[in-house]
Amino acid sequence: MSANVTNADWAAVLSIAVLGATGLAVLVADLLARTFVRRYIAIAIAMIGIIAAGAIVFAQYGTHYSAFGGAFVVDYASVLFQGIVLLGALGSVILYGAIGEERRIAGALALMLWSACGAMLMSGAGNLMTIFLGLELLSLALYALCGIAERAGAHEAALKYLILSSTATGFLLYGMGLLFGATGSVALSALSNPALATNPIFWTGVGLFFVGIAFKLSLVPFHTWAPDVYEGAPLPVTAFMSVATKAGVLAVLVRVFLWSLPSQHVSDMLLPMWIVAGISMIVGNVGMLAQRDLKRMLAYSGIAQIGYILAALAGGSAEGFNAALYYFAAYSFMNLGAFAVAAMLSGDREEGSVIANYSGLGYRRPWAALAMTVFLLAMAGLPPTAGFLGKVFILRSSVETGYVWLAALLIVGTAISLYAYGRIVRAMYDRSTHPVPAAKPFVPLAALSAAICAIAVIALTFYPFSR
Amino acid sequence: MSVLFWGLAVVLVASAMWTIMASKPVYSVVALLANFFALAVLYLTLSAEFLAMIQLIVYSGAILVLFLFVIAMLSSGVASFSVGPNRLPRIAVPAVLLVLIALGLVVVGIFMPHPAPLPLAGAAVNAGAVGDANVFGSVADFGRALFTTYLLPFEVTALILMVAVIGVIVLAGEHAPYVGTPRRAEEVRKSLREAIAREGD
Amino acid sequence: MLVLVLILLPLIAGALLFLLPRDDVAMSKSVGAVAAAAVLVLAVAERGESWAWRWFSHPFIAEIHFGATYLSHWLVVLLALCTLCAVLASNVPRTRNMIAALLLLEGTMAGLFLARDLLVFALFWDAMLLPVFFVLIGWAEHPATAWRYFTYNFAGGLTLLLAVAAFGALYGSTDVIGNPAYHAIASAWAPWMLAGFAFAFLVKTPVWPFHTWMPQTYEETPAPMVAVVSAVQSKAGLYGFIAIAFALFPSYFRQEAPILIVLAVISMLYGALVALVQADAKRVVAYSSLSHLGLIVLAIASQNPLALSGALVYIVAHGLFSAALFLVLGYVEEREETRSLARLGGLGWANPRLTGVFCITALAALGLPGLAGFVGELIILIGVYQAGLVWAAILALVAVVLASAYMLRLLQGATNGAEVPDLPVRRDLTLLEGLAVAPLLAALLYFGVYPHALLVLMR
Amino acid sequence: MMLLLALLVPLAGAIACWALGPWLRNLAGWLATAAVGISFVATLLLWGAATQPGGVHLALFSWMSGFDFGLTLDPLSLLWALIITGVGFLIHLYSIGYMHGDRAFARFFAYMNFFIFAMMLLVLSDNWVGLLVGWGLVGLASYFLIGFWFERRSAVAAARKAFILNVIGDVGIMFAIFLIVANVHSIRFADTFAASATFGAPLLYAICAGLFIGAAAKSAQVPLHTWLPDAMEGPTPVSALIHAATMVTAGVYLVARCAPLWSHSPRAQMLVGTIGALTAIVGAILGTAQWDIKRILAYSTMSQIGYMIMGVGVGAYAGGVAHFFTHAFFKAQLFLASGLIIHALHNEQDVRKMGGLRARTPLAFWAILVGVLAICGIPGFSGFFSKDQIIQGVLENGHPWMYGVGLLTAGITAYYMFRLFFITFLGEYRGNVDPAQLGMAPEAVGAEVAHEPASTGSGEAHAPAWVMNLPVALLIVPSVLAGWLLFSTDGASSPWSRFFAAQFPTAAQASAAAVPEWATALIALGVVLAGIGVAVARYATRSAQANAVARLRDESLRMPKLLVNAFYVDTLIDGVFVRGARLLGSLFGRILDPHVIDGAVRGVAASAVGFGVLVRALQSGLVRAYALVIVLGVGCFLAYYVFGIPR
Amino acid sequence: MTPGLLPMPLVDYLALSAVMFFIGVTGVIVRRNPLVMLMSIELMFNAANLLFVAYARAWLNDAGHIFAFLVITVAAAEAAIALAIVVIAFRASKNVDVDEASALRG
Repeated sequence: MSANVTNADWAAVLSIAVLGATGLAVLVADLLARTFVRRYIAIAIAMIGIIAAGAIVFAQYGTHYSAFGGAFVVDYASVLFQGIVLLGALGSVILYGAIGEERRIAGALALMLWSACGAMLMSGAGNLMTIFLGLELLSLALYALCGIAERAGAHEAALKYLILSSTATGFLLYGMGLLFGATGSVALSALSNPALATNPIFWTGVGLFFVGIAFKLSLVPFHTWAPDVYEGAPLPVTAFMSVATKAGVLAVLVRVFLWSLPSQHVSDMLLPMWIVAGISMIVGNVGMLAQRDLKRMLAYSGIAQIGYILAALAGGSAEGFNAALYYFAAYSFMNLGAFAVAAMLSGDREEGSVIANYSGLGYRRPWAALAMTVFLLAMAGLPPTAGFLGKVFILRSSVETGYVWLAALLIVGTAISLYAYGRIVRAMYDRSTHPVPAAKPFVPLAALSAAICAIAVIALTFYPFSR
Repeated sequence: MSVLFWGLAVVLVASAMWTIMASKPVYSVVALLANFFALAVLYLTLSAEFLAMIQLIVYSGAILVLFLFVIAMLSSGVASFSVGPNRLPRIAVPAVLLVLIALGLVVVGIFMPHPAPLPLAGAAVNAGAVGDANVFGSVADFGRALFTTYLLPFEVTALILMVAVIGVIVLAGEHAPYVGTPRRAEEVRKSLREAIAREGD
Repeated sequence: MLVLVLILLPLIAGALLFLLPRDDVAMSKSVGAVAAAAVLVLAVAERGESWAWRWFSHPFIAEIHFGATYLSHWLVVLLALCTLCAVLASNVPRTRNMIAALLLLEGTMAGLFLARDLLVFALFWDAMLLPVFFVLIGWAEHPATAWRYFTYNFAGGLTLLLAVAAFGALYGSTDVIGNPAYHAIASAWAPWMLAGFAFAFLVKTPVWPFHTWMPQTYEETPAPMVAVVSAVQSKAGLYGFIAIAFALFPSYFRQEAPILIVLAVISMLYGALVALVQADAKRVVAYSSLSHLGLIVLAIASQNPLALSGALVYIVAHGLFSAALFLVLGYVEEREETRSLARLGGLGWANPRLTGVFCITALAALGLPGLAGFVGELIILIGVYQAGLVWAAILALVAVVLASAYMLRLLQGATNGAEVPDLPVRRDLTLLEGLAVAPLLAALLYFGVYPHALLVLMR
Repeated sequence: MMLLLALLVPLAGAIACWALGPWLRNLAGWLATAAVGISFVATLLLWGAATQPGGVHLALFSWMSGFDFGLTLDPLSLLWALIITGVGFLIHLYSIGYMHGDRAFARFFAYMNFFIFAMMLLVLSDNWVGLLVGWGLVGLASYFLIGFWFERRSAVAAARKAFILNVIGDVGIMFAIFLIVANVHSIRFADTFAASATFGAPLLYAICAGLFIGAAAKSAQVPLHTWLPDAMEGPTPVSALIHAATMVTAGVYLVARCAPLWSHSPRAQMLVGTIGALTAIVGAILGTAQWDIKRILAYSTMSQIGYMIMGVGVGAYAGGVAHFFTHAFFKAQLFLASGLIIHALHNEQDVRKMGGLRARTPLAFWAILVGVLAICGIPGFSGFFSKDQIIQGVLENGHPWMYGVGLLTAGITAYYMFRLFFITFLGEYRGNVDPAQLGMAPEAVGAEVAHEPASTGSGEAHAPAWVMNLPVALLIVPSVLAGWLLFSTDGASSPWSRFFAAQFPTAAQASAAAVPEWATALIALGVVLAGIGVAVARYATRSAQANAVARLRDESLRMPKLLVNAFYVDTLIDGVFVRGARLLGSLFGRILDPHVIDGAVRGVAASAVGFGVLVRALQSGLVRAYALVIVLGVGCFLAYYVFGIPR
Repeated sequence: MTPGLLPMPLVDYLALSAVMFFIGVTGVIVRRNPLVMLMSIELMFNAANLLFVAYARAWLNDAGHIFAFLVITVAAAEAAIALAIVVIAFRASKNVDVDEASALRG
């Protein structure tokens, strides 16, 4: 029981520590800084911290070990998911820097960084405790971040998120309790004991655990919070939520459900997950059809896209995992990019999240419109974007593992979604609409971020991970 | 022993019911306090002495006080909170039904035959006198585990608490006059001067 | 490398065109024409080189692999020719954007025809919808048309994608178009994959009953774009049938061919009959396309070598005359400001040159002997007859008769009748406009007399 | 090379006239005429070579194996080529005068030349596809020429009708070509005929039937004849060229060309002969009921072509072809002469408004007289020889009822041709009589007003009169004399039969004639004279001439409806096929397409949108509702996980 | 009490905790006062904690204790943030009622 903590253990979580420390540094620097450079210093420190953490993470690429007695695992999956978390954090930090309130910038950035710490912790979580703590770290910071704007909508979003998420965490926790009871251990490795397959406590625990996971991934029917929260939360926070949260939770899902459960019953145990994934594809895409708010629409879009990603994971093949990872990376870029464009158009009242404000954008801000078009087309899965290739990979993996019905649902859902995404594209290039008053002046960081995302979305098509 | 358990169980369930049914939040707090106390006693019977203490100190001492504070802040003491129209009127019946079904399912799962837990082989613990080292559930044992095997989770709680602190500051700090930029500072000063001038009238 | 240039040149030129001044029509037109002409020259000069670049090898092998087969060579030449003509004939508001869209369409479609990899094929399949979609957004009378075009075709693209993914999953590589090693695939999944491919191709072609997106699209797309769309984009489905559905799954294709034959015959007759009563000139041509393409589908479904040879001739011929028809209808619409057959009339006196061009084009469309359409029809029908489908051949002949009825209705309705006296001066075909159609007509005539070049193939 | 020249010079002329029309002005007519003349001379120069065994053959190019193209000139095609270019030349010459001052003078000649080219292609091709190309192009040229005055609704409709019926014919030939190519793997006539003996009877019958649909459509055989009378909407020279001398006889050419096929298929012969006979008599009967001079001639053409088809159909090839030969001259002459009248009367075509024209148009009088005599088969005139040869040939080939029909038709022909002649030239000029008094329908009067917008109002000088008169005069000569080529004392060695010695299969039953040739001639003459007698009695007696106006009015009003409406064939075709197709098209295009098929598509889209609205409605914004949904989900999951355990 | 053995049968603890847990769930759904909802959530957490402690005793594995400790800590942090959110959400509102917060919908 008295395992010694070594340097290697600390090295495993060094990136998280760096990020956490960066959060502190932002706060401290904010206190010390002269007033009018606060924004720049906060962003600069946050970005440097994230990039440093990223460097540390990717230095671990190719290694595989567990630290803290199995509480934290460094492997291929943890590195990649942490990378995506950091990407999401970077993008959101940039967006917050571009449009966030100046007076709260340090606090918000610090919370965002710590939230990212939680997601990174989940990415490498090797036991139930780490999962729980990572999730709570992530969620607590997000509760605060949602309510950070001085708008009734933001407060409402924070409240809804708080109550629903806490409830879901309660289910998750209870499930963990049952899992602990069934296995006698908190380590994920204990879950793979084949003797557990006939233990009803274990099954019930898995079920409740999954409720918590599905809630965070906003799978139908646990999705109801997502549209409201996405709409109400400040734009950069929504961007962060849509990427980083999902990255952490997906990592948990992969690690727990796909790699740890007793192998002979894994397909039985996961069937409900694939079913809700299928339903999510349809409901998410259908839900987009009549939206007027971009963030809300992207929430539904996220519901559907997580369904796609789960379709790739269904069957649990290695190729499916790669496909999911690829699609998720692509999804991150296109989502962040879309939010970046929205940020470019936003003034004090987040005009960029109102779809009506996009009409005629193709003539007012052609480059922004072009970038937005790329992102929307990528979400719809049109070439030459990574969304296209991602869908191919997902379809391929579903077909290979026999989940053709998921592939078929994906096709149906995609066809529906085209209508919703195309609506915005059409509005942007429609000239018969009234002009919209100009938003805030050009925000270079957001524009840069949008450009990078657009390039990434296209480049990923031609340079997928597996050349 | 079973008398104690069943007594505690009755208290737990009753206080929990009271918590969710009390018409005034303050009563809920009191009921919850009772619940926590009963739970702490139950922990003691399960040789979790440190946890029992923590349960009392943190939950009853910190969290419930926080609740009371907020209740006081949002209402005038023990008066019931004002509510708006019930927008989801007849939720109680289906909700309780659903919950009962879910509960029933869990209970069914619990009572299904399943292998009984066994002590871990080689677990170097013995459950004996309360309070000694090397005794299961003792404070020393707990502390050692916390600082060795479970160091990482423990460290993370630090971060979580920091998030809580900073989060609350960021959330609640919005009405404090905050001097962001020189221009903003000037605005604030100006508004303050005007306010003082009005007061003076 | 040449094939790559064939694809990239128009794409880059199209993108660069957006950098030119918006209102300088002459400049954008000349730049566009030079680019399109260069592509045409390259397309003709292209001699079956191929170019490949490993895209990824996990989870299956996909190569960005381009190369022309006999069929695709001709399709690309047709594409280049039609695009050049369409660029020359562009005379719409916001000409620069239209020309750019035309070039982008050319690039994506060249990519489609030259793709040797199923995934690349699927990629360009969806990509080629975009230029048309944007043109429809910008120019169509009802935005709903853009939707309908896009959603409908994209739905087809999705089943195609599913089939490609399944193919990749089962065979480990999608670099299979024109690769004899992958011919005659047999597997329990093959019928499903075939169904996925076929749905996409049926929608794109289109074949009854998946055609309802087409009349509206053709009606509302501006003339230059619709010329290319109807001439070449509709061939993507036919190309797919030949190069993918037929080549990869011959036995299943044979099994399912009767369905295709029935649909093709219905398309032929249905399109012809509906064309007979349309009031809008472009819709007449749209439904005539349904009818004509049904004939090609019939040829492909009959799997007779002679019919397939004829199909190539007819593919080229249909491309030429439908492009020319739409361009001419564009000219007519521009002058008369209407497409309604009830209001058109009497062009013959005011615009003899336009009428002449219109006349030749319409005659080619109705399969006049001596023009390319006739050659295709004849050879296809001989092949179809040889394949034993006597009833289909006879019904096709009925469609031929109907074709002359609706084409003459269109031609005479627009050009004949009394001169309308109270209209403003209507200028006749200008030199540039004539030049834009002349290559198409010349090619129709050439292949009508001597289609040797199109027929030496397909052994 | 000469052959190619003969073929392509008219094409070149057509292109030149079309492209350079605005610059050529009146020169276009001369250019076109010269082109046809060159073609004629070139053909004539090939006479010697063509009459050698095998004829002249010129291989051109090949589409692919089995699809070899070439030109050939053997006696049969030589005959046609000479008629086409020779008569064509005269008609071109005539047109220079007739079309003078037309707005589209050059275009007219472009079409005319194009027509000659197409016709030459038709007869010179050595293969089915070439023939079909020519066939189609002839149809096209006729479409252009019939609809030449395209501002007139009736002309446009007539042109369309002609074209579509011709396409039906093309399609028939295409059908035959499938059968042939699928079995012979070659499109050449020679290969086909060589292999024809191996065809089974049903196949051969199908091929012949397909070919005959083509022939029937082009040669206006019942029931595909309805375009021919309407085709008189074209200018008169067009009527002369297309509907007399050349185009309509293409069917005869085709049947004659395919003699090897027909001779192996008695059923096909029966079919063709029957249709031919039917056409002959139907045309003749309808000819008696017409008032438009050109329509009378049109029905007579139809009737005469029926003769030819009957002849070549049953195996009397030489007779049928001979009748084509003589008919070309006298019918062209009749048309051109009637054109003179029409020209002189400023576009009046109704015979009721003529009368007493002998003095006004003496040349027309003589020309029409000769033509009428020739067509009636008065001994010594060309028609006598050829018609008798057909009638006799039919009998020799064992079809006595056709023999009877032929004779009867000859009598009716004599009646209505003389009727035409008498009404036109005898009595008083009725041009100034009120149309109503003549029994003319008022709408017909209105329609005539818009007629032939051509030559009036032109400020230019008139073309010399001789360009119109000379061709008419020249045609009189062969009209009278051409028949003598067929005459021989021994009945078999006429120049004609020597010319075609190698062309046609010898009829097996040729000798089994029940009636000798001289007897046939006498019977025919008797019938013809009877017909003439009736005509004389009705129109030429003194009293008839005196009461001409009243008589014509009576006749107009009492004309049986059946004949006025041409046995309702047109009505039937229009009602069944045209309306039927339109109805189906409307049904598909207005109901099935937008509502059923597209309705299904839109229904799918609408249901997606409806589902979206539902999802929105469920998203009520109430936290407790969301929590309830979550618990619902939890319940579902637990139900699965608690009861899903493997046991 | 021998090591590994509980004072009572394990299922009794489990059933007690399940009942508590679902009382908490009910509270979240049926109550409209956000503070009571939060208290209900605390009940859920405590039910889970009971589970951990009972199982820790049953397995003689102190991980359950640690977990419960962590849950208590997290609950404290969460309560702090939650109450802050409730305060800001309802400070401007006349009623303290989650049904008031339903502007975001659709």
